[in-house]
Amino acid sequence: MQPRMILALALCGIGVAGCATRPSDSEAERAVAEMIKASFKTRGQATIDRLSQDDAQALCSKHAGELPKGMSDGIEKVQQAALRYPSSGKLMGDWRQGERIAQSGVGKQFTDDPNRPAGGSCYNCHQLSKQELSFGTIGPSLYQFGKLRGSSEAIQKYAYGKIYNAEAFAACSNMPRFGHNGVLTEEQITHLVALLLDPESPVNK
Amino acid sequence: MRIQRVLAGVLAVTLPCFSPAQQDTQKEIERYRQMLQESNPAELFEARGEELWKTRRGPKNASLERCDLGLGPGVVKGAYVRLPRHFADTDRVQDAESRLVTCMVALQGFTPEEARRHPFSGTGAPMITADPFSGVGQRSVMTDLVAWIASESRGMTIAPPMSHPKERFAYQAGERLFYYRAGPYDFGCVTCHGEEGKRIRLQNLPKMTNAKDAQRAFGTWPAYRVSEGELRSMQWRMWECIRQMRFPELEFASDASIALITYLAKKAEGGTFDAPAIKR
Amino acid sequence: MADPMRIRANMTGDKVEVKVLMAHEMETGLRKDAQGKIIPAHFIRNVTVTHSGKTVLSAQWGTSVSRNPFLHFRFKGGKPGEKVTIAWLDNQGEKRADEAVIAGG
Amino acid sequence: MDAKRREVLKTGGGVLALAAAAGILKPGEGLAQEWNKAAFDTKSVADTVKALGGSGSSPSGAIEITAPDIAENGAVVPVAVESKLPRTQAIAILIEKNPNTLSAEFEIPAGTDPFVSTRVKMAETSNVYALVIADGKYFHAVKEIKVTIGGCGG
Repeated sequence: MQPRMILALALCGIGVAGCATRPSDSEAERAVAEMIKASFKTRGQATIDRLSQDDAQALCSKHAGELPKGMSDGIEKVQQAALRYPSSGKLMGDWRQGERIAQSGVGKQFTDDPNRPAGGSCYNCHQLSKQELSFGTIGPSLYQFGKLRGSSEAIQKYAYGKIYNAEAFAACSNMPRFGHNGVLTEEQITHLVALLLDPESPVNK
Repeated sequence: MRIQRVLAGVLAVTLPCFSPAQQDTQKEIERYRQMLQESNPAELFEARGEELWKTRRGPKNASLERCDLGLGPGVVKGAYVRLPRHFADTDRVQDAESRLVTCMVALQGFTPEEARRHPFSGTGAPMITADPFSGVGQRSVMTDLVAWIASESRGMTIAPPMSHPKERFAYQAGERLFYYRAGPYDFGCVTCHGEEGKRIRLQNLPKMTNAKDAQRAFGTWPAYRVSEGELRSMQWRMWECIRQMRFPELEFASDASIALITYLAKKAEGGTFDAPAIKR
Repeated sequence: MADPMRIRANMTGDKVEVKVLMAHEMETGLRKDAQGKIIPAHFIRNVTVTHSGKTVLSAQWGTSVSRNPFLHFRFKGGKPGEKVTIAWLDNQGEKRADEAVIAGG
Repeated sequence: MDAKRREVLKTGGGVLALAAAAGILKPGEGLAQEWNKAAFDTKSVADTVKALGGSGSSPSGAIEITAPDIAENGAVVPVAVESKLPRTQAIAILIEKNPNTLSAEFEIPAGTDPFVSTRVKMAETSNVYALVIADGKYFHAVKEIKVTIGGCGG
């Protein structure tokens, strides 16, 4: 049997629709689910229920790297519908605070203080300012993001939405759904929008 | 309509990724890594591990010299690169660490809890502290032993057996875990290890489905991590990645940890083992 | 007791090339443990290397020498088969001395 | 020589190689117990030079620092110093922006190459100074080493 098939089979158990088209191998499926249950334990804020997947996570796991088009449209539609913008209507905060949030990679680990705000881990995956040499490349470079695009309301809305829920724009994106999953607050996201769009931000220098 | 056009524009703009200055950064980091190779404190851990292997310990006052790591009782040379594997006595697929737990219990008379008590030296995770230098010294018998056992496979070819059905199942379960996305960050192993040539900050990420990357990754753990001043094992590497994925804690020597290691070992098959290494 | 050092002493030309690794925490005294308590400073202060009764290198160190310190230097006047002795003393009075035989080039 | 010896004694064992050379201390006799607390407590390059018995130091092209321009981690930064100055007696490594400036001081007797290589901790991007005492005079070379942030959970 192909390993990939077992993988797909094993993934069916977690509330995913559309598994009926594949032959079932409930024994392997149960064994893997059992293995997971026995191998992880709650520690601090990282409780065991974090391993339960929502629909998007389950579909992205099952179809890793080869998500059918119809399915990706479906995920984006559902995630779009879940987008929430600040009730104040204010989308741009303070880029200085945004830079601090972008630099910080803490938050939600069992070693993190749950009472302290999480960071955005932005530099882990993106180039932002020119001064920071230590940046990751999992995501695209965002250097001069605002300089190239301006800071119109539409761009502000796009930037906010993308940080709030990346999967509303790209199903199975590698980027965490920072707002949707409650990692960053509305206000923190507005600071990141400012980091990207404010002409004074180091991103646009 | 307008929004859509703007979005299309946003998505179409691609930026030159690396200016010459950034290529210099990569080159200098590479130079730093090469300078580290001159001397590896992993040796200090290996020396302790070799001593511990021969030391009589536990309620049975016995050494580990009769421990079977898969190639027969007491055979250490080449054992690490043929792990994880199925062991008939436990009817379980085991990696080096979980097998050491078995031997500490069977030969030395420790309880499984005692054998697993200090799996990683230091505190495991980086400490929450105002000081920029992380890691705190607390020795781990397990870590020292694994450092030595791994060093006895240096230069050999990574060749995990895949003939027993339980070995194949461990591989399949490991693959499933590799693609499993969950938690508040939507992360899975594949998030960082699914594409070629990517980095987190300045750290290069191996694409685990790519044989060359997997060989280099599997072949350089355990490693002395200069950022922590500690020797870190493959079990620790799994535990730490899972922590940073914002998952609950992966239990030391658990079946899921061994499944992941089995998956990686198989992906790295044919590569040359060159650990304990030295890394950031 | 402190762990043994790992010493390599090799002839390169007419010089003895010495590379040594010491097992030591080199704790700065600035860090806190998981309970928020300061971890007391613990670091090697003095290193002395001798050959044939003569000091060939002596050093004073602070807390910012890296954990598990590495030291590399060269001296003249040694021959294969002779001994090099390295001794360290830390701020808590712990000490360790090890010797190595000089290997041929 | 006598004036120099007095100065050495006055500064509290900063340049022990001189003291040893002058026959004040025999190798192994008390030498290893000396530790110049005043020098290791200093918080600036100028103060360190003073605590090591100098009134100042001059830049020198005869001192070579071998170290990476960028360190992937500040906990271990390889630094080697080689002096081509005649009668080099001591080499010290100073890190300007560390909580304490002086990292290490090596005393180089005759017959030992004026070269040391070690690994130091750097709290942040900083200038690293190699201070060399040669023929009783103080010289230095400087190199900036950038320390980068790494990993993903911090």
